[in-house]
Amino acid sequence: MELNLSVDLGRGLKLKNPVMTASGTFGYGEEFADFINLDKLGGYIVKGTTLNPREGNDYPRMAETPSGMLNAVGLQNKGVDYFIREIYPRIQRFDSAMVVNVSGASPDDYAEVCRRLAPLDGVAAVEVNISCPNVKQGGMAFGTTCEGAAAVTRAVRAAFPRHVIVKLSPNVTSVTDIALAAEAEGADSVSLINTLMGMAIDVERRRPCLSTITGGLSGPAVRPVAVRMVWQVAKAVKIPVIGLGGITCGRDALEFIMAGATAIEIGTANFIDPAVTVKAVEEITDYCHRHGISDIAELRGII
Amino acid sequence: MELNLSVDLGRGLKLKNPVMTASGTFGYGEEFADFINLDKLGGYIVKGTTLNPREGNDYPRMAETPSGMLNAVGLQNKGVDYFIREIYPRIQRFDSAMVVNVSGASPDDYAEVCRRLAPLDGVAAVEVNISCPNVKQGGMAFGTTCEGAAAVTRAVRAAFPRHVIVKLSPNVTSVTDIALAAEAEGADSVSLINTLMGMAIDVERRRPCLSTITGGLSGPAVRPVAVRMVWQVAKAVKIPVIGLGGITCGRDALEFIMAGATAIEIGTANFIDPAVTVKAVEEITDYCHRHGISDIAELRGII
Amino acid sequence: MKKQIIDFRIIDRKMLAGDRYALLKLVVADGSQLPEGIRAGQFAQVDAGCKGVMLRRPISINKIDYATGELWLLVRDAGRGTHAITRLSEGDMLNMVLPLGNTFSYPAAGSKVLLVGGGVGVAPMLQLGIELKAMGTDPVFLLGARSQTDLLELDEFSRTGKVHVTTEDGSMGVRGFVTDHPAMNERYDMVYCCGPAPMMKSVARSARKSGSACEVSLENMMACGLGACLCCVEKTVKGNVCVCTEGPVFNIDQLTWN
Amino acid sequence: MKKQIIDFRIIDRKMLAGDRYALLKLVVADGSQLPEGIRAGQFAQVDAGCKGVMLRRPISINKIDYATGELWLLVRDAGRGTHAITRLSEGDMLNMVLPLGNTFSYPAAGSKVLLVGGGVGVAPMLQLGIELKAMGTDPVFLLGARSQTDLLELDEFSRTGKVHVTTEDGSMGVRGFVTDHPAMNERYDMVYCCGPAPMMKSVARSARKSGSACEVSLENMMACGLGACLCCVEKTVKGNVCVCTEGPVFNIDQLTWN
Repeated sequence: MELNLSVDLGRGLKLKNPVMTASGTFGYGEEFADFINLDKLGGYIVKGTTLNPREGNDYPRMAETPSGMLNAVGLQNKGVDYFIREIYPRIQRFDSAMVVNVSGASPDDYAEVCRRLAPLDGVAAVEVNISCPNVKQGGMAFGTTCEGAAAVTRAVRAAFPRHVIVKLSPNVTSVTDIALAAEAEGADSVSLINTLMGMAIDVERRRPCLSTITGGLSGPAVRPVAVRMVWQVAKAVKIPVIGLGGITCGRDALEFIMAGATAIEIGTANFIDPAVTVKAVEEITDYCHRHGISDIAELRGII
Repeated sequence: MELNLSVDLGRGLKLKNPVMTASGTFGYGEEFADFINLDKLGGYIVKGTTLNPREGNDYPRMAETPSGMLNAVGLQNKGVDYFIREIYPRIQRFDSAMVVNVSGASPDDYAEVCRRLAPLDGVAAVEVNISCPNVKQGGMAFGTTCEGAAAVTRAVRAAFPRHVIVKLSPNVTSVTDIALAAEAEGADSVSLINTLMGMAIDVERRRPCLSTITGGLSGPAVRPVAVRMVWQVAKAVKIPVIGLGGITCGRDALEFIMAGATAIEIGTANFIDPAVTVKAVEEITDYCHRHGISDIAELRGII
Repeated sequence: MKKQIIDFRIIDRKMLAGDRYALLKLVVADGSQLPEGIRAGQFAQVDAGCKGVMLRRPISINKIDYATGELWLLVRDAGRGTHAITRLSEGDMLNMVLPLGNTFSYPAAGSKVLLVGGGVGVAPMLQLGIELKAMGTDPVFLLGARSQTDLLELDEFSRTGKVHVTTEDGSMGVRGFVTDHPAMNERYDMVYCCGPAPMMKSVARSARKSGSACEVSLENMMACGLGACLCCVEKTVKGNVCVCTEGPVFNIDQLTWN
Repeated sequence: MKKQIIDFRIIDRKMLAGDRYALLKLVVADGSQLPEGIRAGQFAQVDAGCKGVMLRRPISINKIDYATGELWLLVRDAGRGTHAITRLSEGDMLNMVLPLGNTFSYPAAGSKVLLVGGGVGVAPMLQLGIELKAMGTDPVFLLGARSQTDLLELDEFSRTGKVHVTTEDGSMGVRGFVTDHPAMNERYDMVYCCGPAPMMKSVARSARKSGSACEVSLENMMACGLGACLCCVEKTVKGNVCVCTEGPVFNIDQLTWN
């Protein structure tokens, strides 16, 4: 049976399959080229890019927790101009939708990064990170109020002509309210969840495991929270939802799709199995064959 | 060296050590009497009690997730009068502080349960559950707004003369605001975190794992979120904080204490090792001896 | 009977029916006695000890021999946890909480009884048959499986009592389900049954029709096994009750099955 | 050099220094060739495969023998993940991502070099010594440990070059730290060092004083090992860089150590 795994997220963002990579877990894609054929991915989201270069937070930035990890990278990157000049020319050859994750300290910051990316036809979409818990200014602050989410979305919408994904924070009472605020300001889709704010302590040394004390929790541990929020948001908004949070295989990806996600992102699992993304595509394909599914859309939002 | 593990939570709630059991994971204590000497616990919190008997939710109520579990019991219990008549006389013999967890559909409900418990001298404290995600009415609704938390705390405060613990939901943008609201209405302490709202899907059967679709996530998976929230709340309030969420051993308990908790509760881990609570007391004791600590208070809130 | 947390050591492991089941023979690791008074119907909460599994898995007692100190578990590879348990080797340790749950009821000596097992549900029927036989009641077993190769421990059952067999493909015994076997039509003092839920419901209907009393052993998912988590509940005429403490064995008159 | 995900099989395991270290000898499980061009300083990301451990653990190459197809890892039991790795048995599989990271630099043939290792930090020094010797440079090792019983693979090192030893308790060689050894006072074309951070910093200071070039191999905690997670960063004169891709070997002139 012919199987259609392609998904259309709107405003030109079409993926050959629903599997993308989560920002900050897949570098610029090249880091994984030894392990997988990147052309087999639906899309890849390159790491958080800011207007100016950022050195990020001090070491230690990482702690393993039960079925998860905390990180506090703090958006280390060389800035949007470096990306445009040095990285983009190298990675635009992949036959997979390129999405750039964008962060800023103010709506103007976000907009300026997007304005500079706009001329690059290879950038199919921007993913607007209004939910980074690891930077002092901006970041999560925009993601925890409807006003903040609306302000950033509005600024980006005016600056970028193609697909705009708004990435939502789970550290809120009502994620659907934030999603609706982003939708109202013209977001083409929302992705969720970013990391849960967490903390770990080295009790032998009596100090926090991270230099920043708190950091972002990701990995399989958070998957039940992520599936729940995707399910809630998909029921509330009309735009497509992109699901992420602890996906490690095709089965996990299908949880999000059944909860209402049109596409999914794989994050932390890339650290453990660098070939996990392509395997997930194969596992989704197998599932569809076993269950007589001819179009992945048949499984979307069935819960 | 003499070691003092006892903690005083105020208004008569003194524990011989900081280790308590979390409501809904330890029955009425008796279920664990084959495995441990309950007199060795700092305290035990008996399961959620409501004004009228409740049958709880339909089966299935449980799903295992990575380093965690979802539950949707829905406060199954035989009501406060049954507790007073049948259970209380049996369990008051334990030489360990007895705390009754209380739930309701309205502030009056909560208050009435507490009023009926008030004459029982053996009930050292009530833990007010304003954060149960598994019941339609009340429960979490009170725990996600400052007004709701304040209303229930005020009602309970007027009805119960001894120690009042308010148990907080982690499913909020600012847990410290809720904690401050409870403190302002006379809570003697706050306990956190209750479960994170989560969801899991059986993709082979294409249906939710729980009869209620969503449920409460507990277990080691949530510990980083719990430690972070305890740390935030302990910095914000003046009343004692009781920490819980994924504690499986003395080391985990010490994370919460160093983050600012005066006492801790062990929950899901009781399901895996029925003797975990007493082991945790021993492990905390060992730690203090190894580190030259003579009073557990020396470790409290050092982060 | 005091519940205990005990380390056992595997002294023998046999894979059955391809690799889908393991029969584990265990002794208490430190050489001490088995907990006294363990009976058919009860179960152990077994720590799979493997990556990705947190909760214990409930496994019913297949056989307990106080003379040799051996406890047998028949385990179906039905997921990550039970898979790991079936893949353990001789000499490996297995931590268990036991004995948990209630037991099957004993009939008067000489009663007419039928012990019906399907799939891994045959496990408690072996120990029950052994106990009944010792008490003067001849056990008659009715074992159902998809195919001859899926029938488990036939030698043990044959040693204990008369054995009827049904297979869905007719490769052994009567073709069909256990309820298609003529033995199901007779009236018994007690029909004991353990197996997949649809099978147990169908046996319960059949028992009602023939006027036989009937006890079934339920397999609801559980977390603690101690009556604390309230997750494994079954609707009964008394309301929701924990399968781990009020069960796993229920008289069908207590249940709300139709 | 292409990075690969490969299943290895353990063909030999020796516990060293009590039970605190394991020396694992591995071959590619399917019998195929080792990845080509693996060199001293590089490491593998090893899947501990045990309960409670999610991320891989970075373990440096102790020895690689293309003639026999053997790869050696020297593993210290330093936590749940490495504990499980040290407890594996002959015949067990180990999944690894390799080769990762950069290499030590090679000096001109006949250069004067000192290879300093402390604790499990001796691991990469063995392979480095073998490579240097093959290229015409005589390796001189300076190995430090708490006590004689903590010195690892002395036979292998002795077979490869001259060996100096320091022990903190004086039970073998010079009493004290590696920097207390007279060999540390000489000038070298290159001092290579791997060990605990305080030791490396002290060796770096000593090398500066004697006018020796110096390369150290860092052990920062990492998640991916591929330069994607940006967790294992070290502050350098170029800013924060990933130890897993720009390192683990750094010339001390690149670092911001004092």
